[in-house]
Amino acid sequence: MIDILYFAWVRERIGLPKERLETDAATVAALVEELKSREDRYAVAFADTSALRVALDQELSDFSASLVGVREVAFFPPMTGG
Amino acid sequence: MIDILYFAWVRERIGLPKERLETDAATVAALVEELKSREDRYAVAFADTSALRVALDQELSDFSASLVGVREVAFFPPMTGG
Amino acid sequence: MSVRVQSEPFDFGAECAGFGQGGKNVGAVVTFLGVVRDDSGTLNRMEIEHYPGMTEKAIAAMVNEARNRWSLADILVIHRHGSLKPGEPIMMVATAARHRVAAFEAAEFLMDYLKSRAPFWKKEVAADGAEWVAATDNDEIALKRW
Amino acid sequence: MSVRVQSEPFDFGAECAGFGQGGKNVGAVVTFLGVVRDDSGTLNRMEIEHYPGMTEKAIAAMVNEARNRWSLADILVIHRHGSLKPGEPIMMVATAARHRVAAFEAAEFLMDYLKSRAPFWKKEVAADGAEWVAATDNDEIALKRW
Repeated sequence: MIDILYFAWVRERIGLPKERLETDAATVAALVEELKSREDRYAVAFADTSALRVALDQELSDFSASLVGVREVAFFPPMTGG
Repeated sequence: MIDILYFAWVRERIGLPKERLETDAATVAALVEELKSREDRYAVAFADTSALRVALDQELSDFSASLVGVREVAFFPPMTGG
Repeated sequence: MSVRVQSEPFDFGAECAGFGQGGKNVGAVVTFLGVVRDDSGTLNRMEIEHYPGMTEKAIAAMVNEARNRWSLADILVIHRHGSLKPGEPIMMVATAARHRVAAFEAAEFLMDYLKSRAPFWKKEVAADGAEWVAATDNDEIALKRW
Repeated sequence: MSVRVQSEPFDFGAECAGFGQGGKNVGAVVTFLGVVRDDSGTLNRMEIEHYPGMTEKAIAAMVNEARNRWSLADILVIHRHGSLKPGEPIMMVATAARHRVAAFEAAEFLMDYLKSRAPFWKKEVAADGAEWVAATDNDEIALKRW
């Protein structure tokens, strides 16, 4: 089981802030493909992953990273703090 | 008549903050030579003019500048504000 | 060293008042305050979303990196989330050091990193609609300085 | 825009409290505070001499130059002269702008120029003697950035 979090317009497009998933995806990219195949709203949110960032267990990572041992994946647009 | 002001260690070496002088010196450098010839304390204060700065009528200038029309000359070490 | 992530307002003057001024070896304090702008004059509010947990970790990592790079007597970072009105303080950074260059550089370093590596997202809500603030290329370029 | 040259202390927190935060287009405020350091632990006081008349003119010229180079909503410069104790505020600069880069650059520009182009001279008076603070090569090098 893996927790998936969405922030900012990713959250708005998918329509929820968080979900828990059983997945066999080995990488972030594979997880994204799995999500896109589920419903249109995921396909829209993940249409251009170059516009997205991903964090694994609250550390910035990238889409080629492995999900082995990861408990929390977060997807969001580039940050705009400060 | 010209007002001459001294600041920081230039003032301390010469022993006064300000004096008024009648001079025919055409340039700052000529004025410095005239002062140095007056007394040892001036010679000591002006021994190394590369360590000094000069302002003419409250604007930074240099030792080759003309004194024509100048009412106030100030000598001081490099500034250390801030 | 202090990091606060909060929805409550903070008092910039009060935070500046005593910051970093206790020690004998502090010669320079730099503070930065970020404020909600209203360029168009139509902004109703700014909503700041964040990633609880990761936010605190990410800022702590930046603060540690700043302490490694510069000799700093003190650091303060405050960043708000939630709903903010035009003119309200969003966040602040303060640094204290012996010399001005370290205090300035550390403050700018923290700002550049907070801007694009701390998980905050700003949404501008105006009378005619809401829009997520987009990150700019300059935000990434700013990081290359460090 | 405000420039004050004074012997009286000033209250850094109070000066920061409302600075630059009135306008709709201010997104960034940077402040710098300079404090009397006591590295050796033997400093009795710092005496700051200045050139009345020229000081105000020189600072006004720097402030005007900063306004020409950056789009600034407000600038504040306060510089003290006279006798100061360790830990006391010497001077401060504050800048307000739309964006952080302008606010930071203008504050650093003003600091670099105040350091070596405003007619102030610092003397450190310790138990074992008094010494004029020497300008450093770095002070002049800092100006080349602008």
